[in-house]
Amino acid sequence: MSDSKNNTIHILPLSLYLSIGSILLVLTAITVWVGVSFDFGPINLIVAMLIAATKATLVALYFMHLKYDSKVYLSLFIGGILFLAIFIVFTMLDTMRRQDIYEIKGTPLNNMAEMYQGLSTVDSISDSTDVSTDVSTIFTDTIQTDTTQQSSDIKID
Amino acid sequence: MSNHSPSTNLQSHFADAAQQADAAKLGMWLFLVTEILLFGGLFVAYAIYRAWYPEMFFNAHEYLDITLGATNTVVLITSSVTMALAIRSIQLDKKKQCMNYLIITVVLACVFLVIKYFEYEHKFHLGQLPGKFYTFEGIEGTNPHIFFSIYFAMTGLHGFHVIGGIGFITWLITRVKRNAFSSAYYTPVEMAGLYWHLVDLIWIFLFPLLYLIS
Amino acid sequence: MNLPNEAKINYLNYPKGLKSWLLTVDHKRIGVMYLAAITLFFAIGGLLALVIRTELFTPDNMFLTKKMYNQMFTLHGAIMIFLFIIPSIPAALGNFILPIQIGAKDVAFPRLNLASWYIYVFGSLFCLYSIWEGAVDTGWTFYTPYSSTTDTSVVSMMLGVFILGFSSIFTGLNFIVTVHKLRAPGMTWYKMPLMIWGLYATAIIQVLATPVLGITVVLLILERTLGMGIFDPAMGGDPVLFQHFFWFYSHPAVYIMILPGMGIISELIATFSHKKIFGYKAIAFSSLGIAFTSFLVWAHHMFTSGQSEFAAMIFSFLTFFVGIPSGIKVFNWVATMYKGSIDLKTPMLYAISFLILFSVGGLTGIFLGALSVDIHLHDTYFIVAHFHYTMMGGTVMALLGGLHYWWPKMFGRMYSEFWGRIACAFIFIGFNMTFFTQFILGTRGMPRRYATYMDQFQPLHGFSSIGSYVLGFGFLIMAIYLIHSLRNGKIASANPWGALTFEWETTSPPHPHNFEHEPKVTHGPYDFDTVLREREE
Amino acid sequence: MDSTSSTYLPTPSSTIAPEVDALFNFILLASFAIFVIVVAVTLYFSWRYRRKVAGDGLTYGVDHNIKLEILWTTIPTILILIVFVWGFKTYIKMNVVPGDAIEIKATGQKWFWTFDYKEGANLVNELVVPVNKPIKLLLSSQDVIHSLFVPAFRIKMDVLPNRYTITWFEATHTGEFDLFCTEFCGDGHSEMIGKVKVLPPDEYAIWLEKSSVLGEGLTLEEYGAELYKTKACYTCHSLDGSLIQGPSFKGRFGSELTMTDGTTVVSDENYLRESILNPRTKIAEGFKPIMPTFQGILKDRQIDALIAYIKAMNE
Repeated sequence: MSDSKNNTIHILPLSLYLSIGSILLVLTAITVWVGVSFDFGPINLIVAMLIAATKATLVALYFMHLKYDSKVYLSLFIGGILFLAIFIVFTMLDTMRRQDIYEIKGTPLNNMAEMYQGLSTVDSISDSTDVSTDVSTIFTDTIQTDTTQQSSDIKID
Repeated sequence: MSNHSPSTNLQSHFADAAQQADAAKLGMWLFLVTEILLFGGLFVAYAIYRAWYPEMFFNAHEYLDITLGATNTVVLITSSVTMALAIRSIQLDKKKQCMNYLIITVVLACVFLVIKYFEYEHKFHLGQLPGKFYTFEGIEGTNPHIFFSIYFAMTGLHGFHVIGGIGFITWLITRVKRNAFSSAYYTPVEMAGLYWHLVDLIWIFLFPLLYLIS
Repeated sequence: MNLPNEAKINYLNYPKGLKSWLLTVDHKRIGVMYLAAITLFFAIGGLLALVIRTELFTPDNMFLTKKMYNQMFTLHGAIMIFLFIIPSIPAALGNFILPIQIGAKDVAFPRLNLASWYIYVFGSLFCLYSIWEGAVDTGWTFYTPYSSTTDTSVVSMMLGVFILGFSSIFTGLNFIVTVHKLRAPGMTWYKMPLMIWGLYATAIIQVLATPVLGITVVLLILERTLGMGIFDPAMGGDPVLFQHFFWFYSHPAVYIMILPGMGIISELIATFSHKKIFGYKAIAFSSLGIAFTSFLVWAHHMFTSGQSEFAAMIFSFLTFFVGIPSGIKVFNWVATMYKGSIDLKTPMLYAISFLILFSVGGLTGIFLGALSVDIHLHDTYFIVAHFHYTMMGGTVMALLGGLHYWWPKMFGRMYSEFWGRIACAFIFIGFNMTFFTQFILGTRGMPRRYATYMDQFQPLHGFSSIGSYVLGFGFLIMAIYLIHSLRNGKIASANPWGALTFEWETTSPPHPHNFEHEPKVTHGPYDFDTVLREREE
Repeated sequence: MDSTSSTYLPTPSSTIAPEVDALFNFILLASFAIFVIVVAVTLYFSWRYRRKVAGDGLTYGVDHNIKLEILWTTIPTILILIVFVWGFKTYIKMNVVPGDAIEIKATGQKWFWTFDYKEGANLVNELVVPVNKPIKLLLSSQDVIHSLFVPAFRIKMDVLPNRYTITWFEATHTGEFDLFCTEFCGDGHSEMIGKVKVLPPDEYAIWLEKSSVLGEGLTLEEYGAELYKTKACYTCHSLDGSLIQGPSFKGRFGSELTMTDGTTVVSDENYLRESILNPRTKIAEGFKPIMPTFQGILKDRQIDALIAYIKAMNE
């Protein structure tokens, strides 16, 4: 039951290839233009991804003949992307939700890597719950109020 | 390392040429799925670290040259078009035309690598290297070396696949010169086309993720 | 190529010479070469296990220093998993059986098949080099930051595992294309033997999961060489992220191990009960069901790793839905035996011990899926017992059953039934002695990977070590009588078990091109009733 | 289910333990029942339908039975949903600390645990807690991933470098309980064993008072001797000249020592202080740099006491 019957050779007109190529170039121009000039914040990422996805589907359907071949190849391609999506989403389930119950669980002890400890230029150390390794200062009031206050209003979802 | 059948068109254990071509295509698509998941690992690392250090990613990405990135995208898309045209011409049995398109594709791929070399050389000079070799101080935000580690991992792996593609297509050019292919049998060219389009597809996603962060 | 047509030639003796073996593209020869290699690595892994069990006889160090003990259990884990159990059924038995069972002359890409064999050999050489250079002591899970800071040769082991990954991908890729494209005319998807469904589902996981192992291993190599820092907390990275990367491959990998075993068990139970398999579609689709849901559950290995409670809840919920298809399969196999005419030959003994041991393995998985109980049991000997019951009680029992079942077909000789049953008894008893005690060790809180332990655990450890000797003795008997049967076992007929699948319609050992005549599909793989009724008329 | 101190589970001695044991026993019963059914039916069939004569005749062709298949799919599904919900409820209880818990900071380090109390007490491989009082452990690691596991309390939590994880327990009766490291962390993984001492409230108060003050009323040598034990120096340094992991204290003070890089040093107070605070700078001949730093763990008075104790070893 091998599905090789509908594999008559599909020769696409030259014009189709060139037009798809030009659309891709135009889309590239658009995505660069949007990326550089506008600043919508997070929406910008979604816009960029949408444009990249349309370019990808164009390449896949026409250049890789997914449109004309049997559906097995299309389902394989979609399956691959689906499993990648599962990998990303489920890992983000963990990394993004660590501070659900305790704020302190989500933030690293000292999130500046060792190689930057000495550099004074970087001032972003103060905002994190930085705890120097000296144990005696471990119970600065920031920690104490943070966790006790935290544990009183527990958000059980 | 894609698979290509020997010069004698039909291998003993296939019923007919169509079945063999179909089998080769299915095998190639499965290989492309493994490539998607191979790069997928890096996309996961990118997504997680961008979610953790968003402002550092923004500050660090400004040191990437968007014009070079955009030209690279244009170069790869045109090489994808010429690759598709090469397949079209072999389907029409125009061996000479197919050879020319393949050569253009290889040339464009080399241009891509050269541009990539300039970008890397600029970063080596500045000290924006992955991991512990990172000595650049200009970037605000936590752990900027992570951005460049992921940048070099993604573009390095992609560059490695471009080099693999160049090798594969040059091998094809030598075979087309010995007119091993005709409109009746052109499976290796088609496989190279699928592989090259995937390499282009991955760059289509890499470019906005690395160069256009806001 | 024309073949000398005297009846005696088969794939073993034609073409002759070492070169013809080393450069063969015949799937049967590649299968036999894989079989030899995995037997060697099983022996090495088994010896390492015996050394570990002997060391654990007494609470403190007997003859191994702590570092050597860590290297021993890491190598035992890595060799058994990457070099033995993952290639064992798909590459050794699968390579031999799959093309014949679907009536094809060979796999879709024979040269890719040979390439995957040489990649396997090259990868295992890398692993042996890494052992010689200073064996890895991080446990087969290679958790960072320990694996990125230890001084043992992690990089060369990682390269070995990276290369072995490709061998697994190419085997899986070959099988999927062969099953799609090279089935004999008339063999629809529901007329295929269930062994093929098992191998097909395994191939899907191999193709989809192994690349992520490749990227994980490459990132660990970069971590060690360039100090890349995405897994190193001192550089702002997160070691739990490595665990996500590692287990995204390694949980589907445990289904790469069990699914082909389930394929074999369906064959054995149906053939030795001489009865149509119960719920053919249920078993076939639960194989695919396991293949896809296995990608959703990996973080149940990380319930205590400080991951978010939300993720733990999601993964615990999904983990239970991976268990259901396995349960359905076991019930279907037991129902197949109803009103059959059961012949308790050695393969069937292994099938029944699979049913018993795999049920224990599967049901103890429920303990580990429940969140609160897993907090107590994680990383204790309960886990060691659980995965040995599923991997050894499941896959190895199925492998041994399959090996005995296809031994006459592969080598044209019958093994000695008497010794086969004795070895099976020793293995079954030794296995339970060794690993059931470890369940109790685990619930009482004995942690995993301990070179020295507290005195209260000594009696159970002692008993478990004695059990491992019995188990080792059972394998020794098997090795002897199987090798003995190669030379002077009885000559096997084409169909010693009266089975109906294609491989029993060709000679044993089969013709170099599998079939003299093109096989035609006249009945389903297990239609014992219709075939027997026709023979009666 | 009362707290069965059964052979296969350590006696439950925390508030959460009976709930975990209850679910454990429920799953044990349910899976044992399923297991017995499967094995009994298999063995019965193998005996009842054994092949009497070679190549027996027709076999009954039943190959599916929808009702049976639905039955053996729904029953396990219901069972596992019960187990999931029960497990998740207890899990949430395990992870949410009651407000009034005593907070103790636990740090895992290559191959020993340190516990720091707010009042300044600092113990190695020993956790002293009052009974019937919730104790919150704030966990972090100095190097690789460890995991704090107290079987009797059914609690386990990985100890991650550069990040806090939290677990809590409330001991229900006094006594001494084992404490293990359950995440592989190298050579000393199997030695990273500690004790949890549960004291009645009054004894705990006295102990806390006594141990928070740094060796009050003891001479330097006596306090050094106590620190030699509580800080687990004995695991690597012997007193009688025998070699364990590090050099023995016997006759160590004042002698000429050659370092790995060939330089020679007189082992005086500064050398001893330096090798306590950052041991990796000067490593004596023939020893590996595996001593962890005690920077931030030992107060100055404790370092002086240890040095005095090592000096005393010379006589």
